[in-house]
Amino acid sequence: MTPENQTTTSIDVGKLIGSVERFRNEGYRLVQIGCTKVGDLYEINYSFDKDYHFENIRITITGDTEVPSISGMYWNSFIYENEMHDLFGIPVRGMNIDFKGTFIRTAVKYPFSQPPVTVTKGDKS
Amino acid sequence: MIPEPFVPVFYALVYILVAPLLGGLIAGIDRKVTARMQGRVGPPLLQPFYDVGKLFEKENAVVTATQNFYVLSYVVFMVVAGALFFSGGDMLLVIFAFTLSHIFLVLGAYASYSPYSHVGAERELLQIIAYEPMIILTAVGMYMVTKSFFVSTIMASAVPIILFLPGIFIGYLIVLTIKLRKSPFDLSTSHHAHQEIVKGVTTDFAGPNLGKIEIAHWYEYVFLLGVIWLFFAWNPFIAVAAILVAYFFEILIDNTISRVKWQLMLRSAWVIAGTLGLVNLGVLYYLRMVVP
Amino acid sequence: MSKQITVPFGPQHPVLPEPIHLDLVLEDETVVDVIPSIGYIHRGFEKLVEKREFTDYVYIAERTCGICSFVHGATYCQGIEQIMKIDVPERAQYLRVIWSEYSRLHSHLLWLGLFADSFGFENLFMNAWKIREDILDVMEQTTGGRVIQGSCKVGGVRRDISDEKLDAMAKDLDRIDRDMKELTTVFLQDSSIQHRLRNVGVISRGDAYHLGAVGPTARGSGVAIDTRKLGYGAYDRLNVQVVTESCGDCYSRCAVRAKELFTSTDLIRQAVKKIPDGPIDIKVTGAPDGEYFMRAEQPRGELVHYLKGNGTKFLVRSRIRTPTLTNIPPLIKMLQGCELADVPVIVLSIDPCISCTER
Amino acid sequence: MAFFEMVKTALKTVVKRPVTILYPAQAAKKTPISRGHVVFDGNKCISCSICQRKCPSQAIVLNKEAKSWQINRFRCVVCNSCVDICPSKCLFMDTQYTAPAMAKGVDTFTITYVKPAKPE
Amino acid sequence: MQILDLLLCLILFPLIAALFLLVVRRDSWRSLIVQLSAVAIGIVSLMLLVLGFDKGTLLYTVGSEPVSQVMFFIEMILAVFIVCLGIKYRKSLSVVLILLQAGLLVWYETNMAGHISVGNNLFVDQFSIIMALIIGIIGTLICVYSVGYMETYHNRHKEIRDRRNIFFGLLFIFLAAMFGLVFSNNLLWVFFFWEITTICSFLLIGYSETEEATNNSFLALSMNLLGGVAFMVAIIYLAISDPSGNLMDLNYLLTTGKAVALVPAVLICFAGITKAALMPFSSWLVGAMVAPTPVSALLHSSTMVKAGVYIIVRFAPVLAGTTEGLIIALVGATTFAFASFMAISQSNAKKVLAYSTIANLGLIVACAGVGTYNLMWVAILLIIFHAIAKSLLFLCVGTVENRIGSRNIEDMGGLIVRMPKIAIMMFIGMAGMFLAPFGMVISKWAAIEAFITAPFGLIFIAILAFGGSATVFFWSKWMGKIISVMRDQTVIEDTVKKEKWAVLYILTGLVVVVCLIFPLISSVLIEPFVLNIYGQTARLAQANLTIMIMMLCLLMIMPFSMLFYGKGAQPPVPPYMGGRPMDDSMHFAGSMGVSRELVLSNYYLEKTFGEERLFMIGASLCWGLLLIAGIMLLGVIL
Amino acid sequence: MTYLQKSPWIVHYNASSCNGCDIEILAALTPVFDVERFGIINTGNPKHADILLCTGSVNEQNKVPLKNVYDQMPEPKVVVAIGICAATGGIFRECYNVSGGIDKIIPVDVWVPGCAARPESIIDGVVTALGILEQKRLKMLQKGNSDSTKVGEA
Repeated sequence: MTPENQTTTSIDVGKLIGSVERFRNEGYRLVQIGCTKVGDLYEINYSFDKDYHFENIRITITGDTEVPSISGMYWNSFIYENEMHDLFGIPVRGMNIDFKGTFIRTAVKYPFSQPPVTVTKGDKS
Repeated sequence: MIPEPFVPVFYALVYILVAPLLGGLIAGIDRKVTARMQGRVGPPLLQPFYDVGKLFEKENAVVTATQNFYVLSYVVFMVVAGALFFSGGDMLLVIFAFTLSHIFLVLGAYASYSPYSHVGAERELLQIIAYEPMIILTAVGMYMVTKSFFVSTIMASAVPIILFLPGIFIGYLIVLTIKLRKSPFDLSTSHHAHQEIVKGVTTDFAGPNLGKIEIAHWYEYVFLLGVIWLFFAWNPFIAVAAILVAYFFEILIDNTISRVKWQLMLRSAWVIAGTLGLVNLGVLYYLRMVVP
Repeated sequence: MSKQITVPFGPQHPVLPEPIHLDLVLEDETVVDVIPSIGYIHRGFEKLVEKREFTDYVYIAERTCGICSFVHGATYCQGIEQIMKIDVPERAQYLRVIWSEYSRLHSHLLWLGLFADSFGFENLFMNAWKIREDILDVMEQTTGGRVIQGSCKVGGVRRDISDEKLDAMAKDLDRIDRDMKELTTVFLQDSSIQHRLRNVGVISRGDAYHLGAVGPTARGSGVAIDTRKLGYGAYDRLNVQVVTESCGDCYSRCAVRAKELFTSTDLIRQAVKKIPDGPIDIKVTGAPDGEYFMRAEQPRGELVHYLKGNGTKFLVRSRIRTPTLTNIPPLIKMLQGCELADVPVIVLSIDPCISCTER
Repeated sequence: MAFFEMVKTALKTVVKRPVTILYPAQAAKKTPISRGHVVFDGNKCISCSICQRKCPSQAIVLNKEAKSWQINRFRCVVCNSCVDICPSKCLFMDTQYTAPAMAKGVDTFTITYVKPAKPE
Repeated sequence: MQILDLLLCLILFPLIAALFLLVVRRDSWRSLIVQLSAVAIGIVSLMLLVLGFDKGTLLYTVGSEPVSQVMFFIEMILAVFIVCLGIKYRKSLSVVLILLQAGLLVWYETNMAGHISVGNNLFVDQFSIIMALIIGIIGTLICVYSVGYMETYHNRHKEIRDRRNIFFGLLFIFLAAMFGLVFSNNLLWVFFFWEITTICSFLLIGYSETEEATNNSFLALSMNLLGGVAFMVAIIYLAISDPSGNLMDLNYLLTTGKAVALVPAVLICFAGITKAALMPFSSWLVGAMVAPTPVSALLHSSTMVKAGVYIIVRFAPVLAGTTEGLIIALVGATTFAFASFMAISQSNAKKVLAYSTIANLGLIVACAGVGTYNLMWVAILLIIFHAIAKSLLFLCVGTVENRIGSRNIEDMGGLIVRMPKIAIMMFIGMAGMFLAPFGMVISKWAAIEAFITAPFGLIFIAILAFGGSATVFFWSKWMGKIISVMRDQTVIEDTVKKEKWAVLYILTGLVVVVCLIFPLISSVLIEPFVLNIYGQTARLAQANLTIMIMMLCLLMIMPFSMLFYGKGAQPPVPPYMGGRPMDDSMHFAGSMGVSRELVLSNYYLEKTFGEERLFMIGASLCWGLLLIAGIMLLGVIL
Repeated sequence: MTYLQKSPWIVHYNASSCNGCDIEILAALTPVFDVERFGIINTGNPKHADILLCTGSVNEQNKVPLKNVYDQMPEPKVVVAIGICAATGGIFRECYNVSGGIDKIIPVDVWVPGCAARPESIIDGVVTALGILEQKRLKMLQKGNSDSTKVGEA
């Protein structure tokens, strides 16, 4: 099995739109937007692909930083951005379709911004 | 044996009593054959009776109490239509009573003010307008051959009607598919899980009301197959065989065609069946009227 | 008052075994507006990585979805193996391919059946599922499970298939091929089906690509994305044929899947021919430290498992981006202006798997 | 384009025997390695509780003091993990699936393993 | 009392009432006058029935010269009036047509009228009696209803000038003209009354004085004037053919040979087609729906448009068996089918009623055009049943409109909860229009049985079958709308006035009763009339009648089953909403966390049954047919 | 044996299951298992159904629809929980969005274990449910009778 060549470029939030625009112009498709909580910071990965060429850009932000939506370039990004908002509580600005927190309704608010949940639910029998 | 004026009444009574049994049995055979076509064992032969028995054991949950009235009217007028037919009444009157009963079913669906029933009702109406002209043309065709709209006269006719009305017969089979609620025309409701609009017209009927609808269907089956009989009335054996073949054909169609959309249904029933019927009648008309 | 009808489509609706939720606004039978909503199956198990050792998480990854269970397990394992630089034995890689392709057969047959049902062709549904049982039998005979196989683990596979069994499987495929041929002919040829599928839910090549369509949804529009071409597992040693269709309608998507059935059986035959002898797993020591985006081709398209470890037994993050999630935006585009009767057909044409999507 | 592509198949199926397995009159489909339910052999269990730790759905509770081994079959995902991991091979997978029940319960087994006396 | 006195009374009494109404401005007086005159006219029409039903055709001589002079004078004044209005509103077409018509009239008066004198200016037969009953009972009921309606109307529409004195005056003048029209034996008189109805209709359509109303009124005027011109040409043709003027005697014209009557028959039928708003002239009737609803009920469904078909039915024996007749019948049949189809795409209740009216008028003309004895019988049946059911529906819609402020069918959802009594009346009215065993279906049935033996009947049966099924569609979906049970509604029909209720009750009763006693009506009025003309007549088979009456009784018993279900039943459950909960205010949990309102509307299938497209097709077909008829006519004349 | 037991119609609701049990329910309808032998029809409409087959661990958003579907079924009705997720939440028990078992929302009559539950197992479960269905019917009849006598007295 040959491992895939994956590059990840870290950039500043301010440069996000510009970088995404470049990908869009070069004809990349948006593979995913994913968020990871590392310590107190959040890493957001924007993954793009063109002809099996996989590119990542990453922004690292604090939980209350507002992230601009890339739905201007990629119409389908709303699905990831809403998810990011509902699971991590990251505010996203200017989504084309904004579910306003009803995309995924969870019992715990912003579950992925919480520390590991320790309560064990289910029957005790 | 029976005094002359009571013969029609006798036939009507026989229909009222026997038709549900026969209809249920037909439905049972239908399900069995369908299952075999799908490589399954299928339900017991008497399953439709179990189903209806079950439905009457259930709670009568209604969205509005007026549903009861519409469903009852549906059954009653379906019985009236069938009884009129089998007692030898006027075909056109039978057709009007038949339409009346269906309108009640549609109204029952409308009454519940639910999206799925509503869409089902609209589609049922589309089906009604699709099949009605063809059924009227069938009656007209019968008239042109036998010079009577009365089922009793048509029944007694020694003429092999089918030979004069092949186009009408095929057209009738097309609309029969609509009426038997079989694919490709099972738009408004169907027996199995209906993928587009849940159960369409019957979505919001439950328990005994649904059971009544089912019984009305049985009455309807017998009536509709009775019309096939008329085409072959001169020979009862051929008539029975024709009904069996036609019904098997309907089951086969049901199993080998996808559901169509309403536009195509309307087109099939109006353009294809209508043209078949009209051309047939036109030729007949020409032969009878113009060439004496 | 406008002549509109609001139809609450789902969460409970007979067309799909899964809860999907659409608000349809109709004018007559034409859909003028469709507003989707998801979240009925969101369990949030990605967060369980914080509590399960990375070797045990595979049991959860497998249960992401009951249809493509094996692919999820395998993708997860491969991702971990990439981070940890584990060299998985050849035989295990081939076995993973074989099971993946059986999964694809099972998934596509299941889909063909459901799809047939969505346009009211019950007999075809029954037939497709009848053939699918043969595939499931093979699955059960080789892994012990019908739908949740559980035969993948980090570092290899948990079960071997004997060579005799492999030969028997390959031989059996001929019969299955024949049955599938009969089945797919109906899908591809029957005019009543064409009436329901042609020019329904059309999405252009450009839209499909830019809206992020993957898998058969993209390939139906002529976008030749097939992650198997990346050559993960043993795919780099097999000849993977990418099936594409150009129309971008439901028929094309159906055709892609119907034809992929045969590429799958072909791949299985190739793998059976090439599979080497040897061990099926390797002992895993240590813990993953690093991250990787593992991409694999699920029956529904490109699947991405993002895994990030920090050197402990517990991963920091597992994120599963499933093909259905990324196929939802194209779906929304497809549904605009269709007819009510087409809604189930179009929704099913992307082969939605909501439980994957929402995790 | 063709009409009635399905007719041939449908008619063929009518005359053929149905493929249905008449369960429960006929036996269920099963293979020798089908995962049905976990069987516990109390005679072999060395109370190491690895199975409990490795169970992904925490269906197994082993109590060393009470010498009991409990499995909640309504939690067990029959993943075979415990069977694979068991060092004393006291667990194995039966092919018969757990029967439906009207109440959820826990199956408790006693551990009867006696540590063999050290040969001295 | 002599029958002649009754006739004169029927013509003159409304005229006198009209004069009073024009002057009186107090509501209570007006109401009183309207109600008293209604009762009086009703009684006199019934007396006419009692005295005249068994007399066959009676001819009466009334001093012709002075009356004719007066009529000519009035017509000239009206022409000047129209010309003025036409210039004021810049409607050149109307001006041209009225000038043309007036010119023809003047030319006729100066060149021919001198040696023409018709002895028997008035006549009465069973058909006239039927028409008189429709005018005298249904027409006056509508007038009574109008009093209350117009009061509410003006309360709701403050912007419209209150000219109720003129309104009621016109209504009664119109009644007088209608009576005159059905009793006149002198074609010139018929023409005079014909013109009066046209102008009444014109003025009443324009009542609200809005731009739309004015435009539509002129549209109606132009089209009717076109018919008037044709009528005038027919008169002149007759005058030229027989300078003695014997042919002006309608009864004489109809009973003498076809040869001479055919040309005027076709011309007058053309006039009838314009008046009955058949295609291609249907647009004026649809446009006329801007008028206050009682006007639509009175003029544009139950009486005035019936004048158009009345005259065609009169000429049916002349048309029977001719190609021209067949063409006119085809125009009617085409109109029936296309108007029925177009009604499917309409959501405006009055437009649906308008199209349904056009369709049924088309059907009547189809029957009359083919003109065999049994079709004549059917045509008259249709006239009766349609007048009753349709006026009931119009009045119901009017009442509903005044309560809910909309005439859109989509706003009538849940009417059964909000206005239960009106909803049930509408239900019965609609059932009367398309369900067995009510009147219209009886007629359609009879039509099928009659067409089947008629020449080229197959074409008409096919059109009837397809058009008829469209009728089922648009009526049922409307019916479904009003009977759907919505939960959050309150009853709002308490404010409806007593006299309005009375009118509605009577009309509802009539729908049912006329259906029950129609065998009687048929045997007393229609069959003798048809027998008199053709020497044979049609009737439904006795067995069928029994069954139909049984069905009707069954239908009336069925609602009592509701009582049985009422007690001990569980409370209703919410409808199936795909697993989403719905609250009592008809809102359900929608996407994006919003609460969405459940909205249901009917199908209108605009793409298939769209008004514009179908009108284009239907109108071109009918123009084509009329053109052929015109060419054939020229052939006959030359 | 009443009609109720000969004609149990089912409705299936997926309350956040992984699909495994759901496709096995569907598989039970297909030729190899063919539950229509027992008169079972998948109605897809709670108003027509007698048995609710429920799968999945019930997440936050599914509680209301599940309850709604259950409420819309006319009496007598039974609930069969399919799969271990439906019983206890199974492997997802600890997830933040999972309620853990159908019985947290609606009363359950029969539990069918398995991950995924096999079609045979589902058939067994439905057959078990039939007995309960009959009991419930009798109970309903008794209640109905007592209700009607009350009405009579009043």
